[in-house]
Amino acid sequence: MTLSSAEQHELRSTARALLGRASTSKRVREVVASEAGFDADLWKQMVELGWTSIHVPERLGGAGCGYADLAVVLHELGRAFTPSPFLATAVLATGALLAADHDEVAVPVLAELVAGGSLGTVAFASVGGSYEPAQRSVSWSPDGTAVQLNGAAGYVVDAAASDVLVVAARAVDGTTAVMLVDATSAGLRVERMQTIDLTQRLFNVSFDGVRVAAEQMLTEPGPRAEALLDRLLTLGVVATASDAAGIAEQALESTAQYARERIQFGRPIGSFQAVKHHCANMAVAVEASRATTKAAATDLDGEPAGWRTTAGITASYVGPACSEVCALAMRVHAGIGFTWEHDTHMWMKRAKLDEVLFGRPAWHRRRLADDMFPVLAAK
Amino acid sequence: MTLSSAEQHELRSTARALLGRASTSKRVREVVASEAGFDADLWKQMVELGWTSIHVPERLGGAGCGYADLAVVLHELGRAFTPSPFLATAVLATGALLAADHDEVAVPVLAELVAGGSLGTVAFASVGGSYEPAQRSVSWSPDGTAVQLNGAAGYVVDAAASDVLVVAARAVDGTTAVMLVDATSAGLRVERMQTIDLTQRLFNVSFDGVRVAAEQMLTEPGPRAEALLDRLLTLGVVATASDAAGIAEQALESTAQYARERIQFGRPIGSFQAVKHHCANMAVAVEASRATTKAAATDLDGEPAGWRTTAGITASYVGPACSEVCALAMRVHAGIGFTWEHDTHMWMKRAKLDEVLFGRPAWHRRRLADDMFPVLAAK
Amino acid sequence: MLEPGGALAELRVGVRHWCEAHVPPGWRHQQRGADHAELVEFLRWWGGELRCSGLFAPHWPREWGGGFSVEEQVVIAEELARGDVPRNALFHVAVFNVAPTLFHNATREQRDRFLPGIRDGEVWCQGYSEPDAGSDLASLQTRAVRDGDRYIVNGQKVWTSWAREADWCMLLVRTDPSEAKHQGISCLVVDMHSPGIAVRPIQQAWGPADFNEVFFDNVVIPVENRLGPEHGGWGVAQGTLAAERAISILEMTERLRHHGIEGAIREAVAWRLERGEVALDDPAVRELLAECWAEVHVVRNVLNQMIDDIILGVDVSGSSSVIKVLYSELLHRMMLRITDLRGVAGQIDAGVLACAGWETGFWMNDFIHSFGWLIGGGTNEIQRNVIGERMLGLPR
Amino acid sequence: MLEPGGALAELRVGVRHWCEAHVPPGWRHQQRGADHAELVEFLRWWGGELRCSGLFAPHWPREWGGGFSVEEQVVIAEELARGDVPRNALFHVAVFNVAPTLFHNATREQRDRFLPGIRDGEVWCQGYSEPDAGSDLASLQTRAVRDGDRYIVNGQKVWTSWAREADWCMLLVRTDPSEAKHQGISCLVVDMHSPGIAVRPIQQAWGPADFNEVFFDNVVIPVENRLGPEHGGWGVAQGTLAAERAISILEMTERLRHHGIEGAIREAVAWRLERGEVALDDPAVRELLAECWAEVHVVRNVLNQMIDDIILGVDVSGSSSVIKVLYSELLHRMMLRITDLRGVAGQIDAGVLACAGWETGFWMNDFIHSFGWLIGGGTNEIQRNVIGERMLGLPR
Repeated sequence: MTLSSAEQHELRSTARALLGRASTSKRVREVVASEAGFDADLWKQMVELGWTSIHVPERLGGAGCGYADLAVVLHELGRAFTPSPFLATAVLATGALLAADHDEVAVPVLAELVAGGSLGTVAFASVGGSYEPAQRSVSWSPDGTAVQLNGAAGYVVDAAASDVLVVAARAVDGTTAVMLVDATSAGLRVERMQTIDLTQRLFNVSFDGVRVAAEQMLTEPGPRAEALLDRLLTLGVVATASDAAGIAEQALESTAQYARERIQFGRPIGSFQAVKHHCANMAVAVEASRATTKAAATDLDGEPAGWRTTAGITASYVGPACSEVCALAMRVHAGIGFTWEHDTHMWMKRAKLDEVLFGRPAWHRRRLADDMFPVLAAK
Repeated sequence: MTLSSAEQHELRSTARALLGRASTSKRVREVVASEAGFDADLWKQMVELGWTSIHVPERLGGAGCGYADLAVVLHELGRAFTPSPFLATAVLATGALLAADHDEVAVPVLAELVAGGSLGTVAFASVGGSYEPAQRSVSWSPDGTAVQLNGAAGYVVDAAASDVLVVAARAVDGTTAVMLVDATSAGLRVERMQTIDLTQRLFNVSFDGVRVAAEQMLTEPGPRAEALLDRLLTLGVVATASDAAGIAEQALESTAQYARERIQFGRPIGSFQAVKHHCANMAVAVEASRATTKAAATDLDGEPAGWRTTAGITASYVGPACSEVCALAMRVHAGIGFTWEHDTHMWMKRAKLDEVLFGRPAWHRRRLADDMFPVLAAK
Repeated sequence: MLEPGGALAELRVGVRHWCEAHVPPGWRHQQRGADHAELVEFLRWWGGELRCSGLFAPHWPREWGGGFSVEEQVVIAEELARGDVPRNALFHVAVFNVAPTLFHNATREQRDRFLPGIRDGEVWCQGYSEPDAGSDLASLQTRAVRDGDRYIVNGQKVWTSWAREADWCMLLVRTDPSEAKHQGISCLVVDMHSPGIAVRPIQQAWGPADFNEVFFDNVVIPVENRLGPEHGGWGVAQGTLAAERAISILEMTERLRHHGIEGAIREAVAWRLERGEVALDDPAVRELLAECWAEVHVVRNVLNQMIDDIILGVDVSGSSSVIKVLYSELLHRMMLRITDLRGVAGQIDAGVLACAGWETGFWMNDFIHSFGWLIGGGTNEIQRNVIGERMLGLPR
Repeated sequence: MLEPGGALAELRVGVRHWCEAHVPPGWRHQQRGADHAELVEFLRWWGGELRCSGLFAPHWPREWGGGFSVEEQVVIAEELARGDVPRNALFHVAVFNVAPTLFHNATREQRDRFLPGIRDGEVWCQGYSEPDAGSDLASLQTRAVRDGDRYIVNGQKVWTSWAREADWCMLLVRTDPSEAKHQGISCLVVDMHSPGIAVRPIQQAWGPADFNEVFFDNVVIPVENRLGPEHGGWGVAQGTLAAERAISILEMTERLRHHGIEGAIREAVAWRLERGEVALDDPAVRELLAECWAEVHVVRNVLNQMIDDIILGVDVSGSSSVIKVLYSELLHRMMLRITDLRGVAGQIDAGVLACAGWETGFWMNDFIHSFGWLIGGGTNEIQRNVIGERMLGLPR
């Protein structure tokens, strides 16, 4: 049961109030300079508020709501550009375990993640950042009753903080497997990839003969594993889009406020049509991004058949639109927005990472074309 | 010897004055509805003023100036959106004959064209509008001492009015030939392709066993013929770009004037920043288009080595930029610009045809990439 | 005759079957290049077909033959677009602009007088813009002088669609020139057959001549033809409601999807690029078309949001400007990009098709036509002012 | 030491050889990630190299060690860009902004006092913008009160490049608050070592901290340090001339060509798209990069036109805003598009390289840096006003 719109409204208000206190610009700047890279106290509160289990079925200890509700939280985290393990743990790792066929491996770990006892992430991009199956750069091969992992995955969100990793790997014959790997496994190494965006941390995770018990597989290797990864990619796209829409909404509000207050030539700059139209263009993009991420998150609670299309539409539009909102914010803020002290660049950098973390918009458009054109051309 | 800038200025003034009288909006609308599609009296005056021979060497009866000077005329013809055989006869056909290796065929015809005794054109696009050698859709084959032409060429400018056609054809083995063909030849048929732009006429020219004497070849078949066609394509690109720059310049001036005079909300609309910035963006595009077409026309008077690059740079930028100028003119003129009576749509339609007549900007970019990237990547 | 109140899925099937049975196959082909008289005849016939179906004015109240809920209207709009119906262009003003004004601002007598005619196929036009009152509509100068129980009207209107065919005109006039400009305006219903009215067609940049100038020379209008209070016409004229506007744009967006971008994708199998490549196989073309296809869905998402809000009773008037800018700029950009993709082949005159939307497959013409949407109904520049001032609270 | 007046071709070869001999190989690599102190040290050293070459200030008059014609300056700019020299950033204000002002608006004594220092490596900064006077520069409030043969200055400046390193500051102050805002301004030269000056660095969005706030607390400036007439500083501040600005943008445009777009083309041989394709082999990527490459030539064509006009003595002041908008928007769009092409790999921090231009190959950072050009030197919005009003005669 997804939340009613009144309940969603309450969730949003709670989140905005908490993050308004605990994720101020000053605090974010402190946190990103810390070793952990996120605020453990805030994370604890998020867990206690039940944010990590919104979309987890009641039988598994969750609230039994949907991704449409989870997206409310993601949107608010974007607004406050909060550094947190939410994307890696609550969306990706939890999403992988929820989609797993093998409950015996998934459920205990899920319980830990939901309860805040451990953190997780998913390693499914190639070292070059591609999500195409053929590019996967972690290999798996049988090793007695276990499997062995070799190679590396790139751009893994919050890998250093994670206790468990869901890893996608490819056999010599091309068969894909998805398995749960303990972060402390021998041969597993995690290396920071320093991003321009300071609020999200990415890592290269390498596997040097890492042994994983065969029962750690989340599903049968092959098409079901690929389907699971496809689902995860869509989750990643929709989550980063929600985050970006939150950033853009906040950028719009701050920019409109600045335009109402900043005086030049004896008038508020927002009375100049050039500035007014920049703000109006931001508002159009924000409305469209909000509506699209909401629709996408709602799709995630529906039939899986349309998920790839959902990912394609969302990724094609939302990322570029929200980045453009941030660019207009920068233009309107002019000098002050070009300083490190102001948050404009923080918005911009996070929005740009959101835009490409789960694949370039251009690539998603090509995927969309591959999926849809044969169908549409035949109509 | 190209003209001095004072001489160019005089040529420009003369042209603007003549076309200001003889190529008014009203007159253009009459002429395009006539059977001929151009104003024979005006054409006669253009010939008498020597415009058709500006770039023809003195030994061939011309003024011995350059394409940089010819471009001044093309720019003015664009400003006045004059329907005239200038592009087909003075640029394309004359350009082909000037580039011919075989003077004995070229010179007498050239004299006729320059003197206004006959009109000419070049048929070198495929029926689909491609200028790629492999797509050429006119074939030639030996037929005794003559050659025989079969197939068709598309998008031939002013073919119906032309007395002679320069035709590009491809042999079975791929060898290209370029030859002069009499428009009255048996088996040659000319069919109008109605364009949206009313001021320029295009035709499909088909060849059904048309016999052409072997000495009508303008150059040896093969690489020299291809080089000649490459040159013609560049001529076409630069000529249409000059025309478009003229249209855009005129659109800018008319739009700025309208913005100064049209009152809404008690003020000239040009005082509103949205309109002012539309006009400023037009001005930037016009300056850049003017500078680029001038540079391109000057290149045509220099070494042939750089012509393909000149075509690529010019086609990539000028057409889209000038079309965008016309689109902004339409926005600023709003309602009145959306009527058939106003000239805005005439500018727009001619600029759009200019943009693609000698190849899409996107195709020129690909050619540019093919030519330049191997060189640049190796630097 | 389709009726409201059943299951949505049945309504969908019903509309789909109706379209299959009634949309003349090949109408796009037949109407291409039609002249004005042929166009009008076709649209009159098509309006009649719609009137017999219950789909002519689904958003009207039940008592007037409508009564379809917003959800049902969405289904109808989707299926009409999918079924490739001709646009109900000749009656659009009457059904979507005049009738809502009558429902909200007319007396019971006025409704009883005018609505049956609309239902029976009378054509209406709208006399709003003037040569010197375009973006600044409130500065209109057409004058109505009160003379007992009648007004005497003098002045000129412009961009009046279908004025030559119209039986009636909903006219904005200045009744009190001494008042501030929004205050002295009244809204009158004019019998277009009255003496003193002259109509001159204006041909549009993209071809058709359904626009007109309308001249009023001492035209007499009875006072009972005034909608709303005297000098209170400005509020009356804002009559078209957000719901009708949203459904209207929704139908256009669905048309853009089925016959615009998906049409392009179908056609691009046959388009060749310069090197002989099939256009639809080219990576750059694929990116472009997929992006356009995605963006149509984005517009649709915004519409869905608006419709959800309408159903919940949330005020969506702010979103009207947003959707207008979003839809029109997408339409425009899409038409431009596909025109450009077609190269010189796209510059050949394929014959104007005036009774479709902006998805005639004659991209260059659709591109020029699309300026109408950037400009009409308040230029996008004005819409951006509205968004800045009303939604974002920026100072004037 | 390169000298003016010879054959252009020889000058070209001379500059080329000089670059080959003096540009430290690998400087881009070594300076990447350098801190502020390292950056300043490197720029001081590099300025010294340029000073020994005759290429430090080629546009100055012959008597001051310049004397290169405009044509020669073009050749020098082209070859410096081609030779991949570090930007002479630390001395740019002194050489390109202050010195021209001194040549045109200073007395002989002032020139003799200040120019030798510039020639010998003194650093200057420019105190123009204030927190409340950005786009509206003429509303500046920093106050200078005349006290006999000195001014007492109080106020605050912002966005002052290199203020911490500067020996001198060319400062705009308000000397007559009763006058209309453009009228009461004077231009003073301030010794940055004077008591009462405090400097606080501002870190820029893209990393470096060469901007500063400068606070003036009863700073004493002798009247002889005033450039131009009292209250006549507004005209003095417009000192940078079209020719210097054109040459300056020309050098940046050539850098953008050699190291920006052509750098991208060289690198794209090694970039892979998601499916493993070599980026440079992909049609969509090829179109994009070729378009950017063509547009750099377009900017260069406009510059050539400006330079031809300058040589002919035509007034090109109108073109300054055009070239600023054209260059900055192209730069910005190019950086954005190549950043986007790089995908998530482009989001990895490659280390700021502050002594190059906008062509460091760290596209995301160059993209953020490029906003500086959209905003600085008069935002593009202000430039568009200037174009509209001064070139096109549109009303204010």
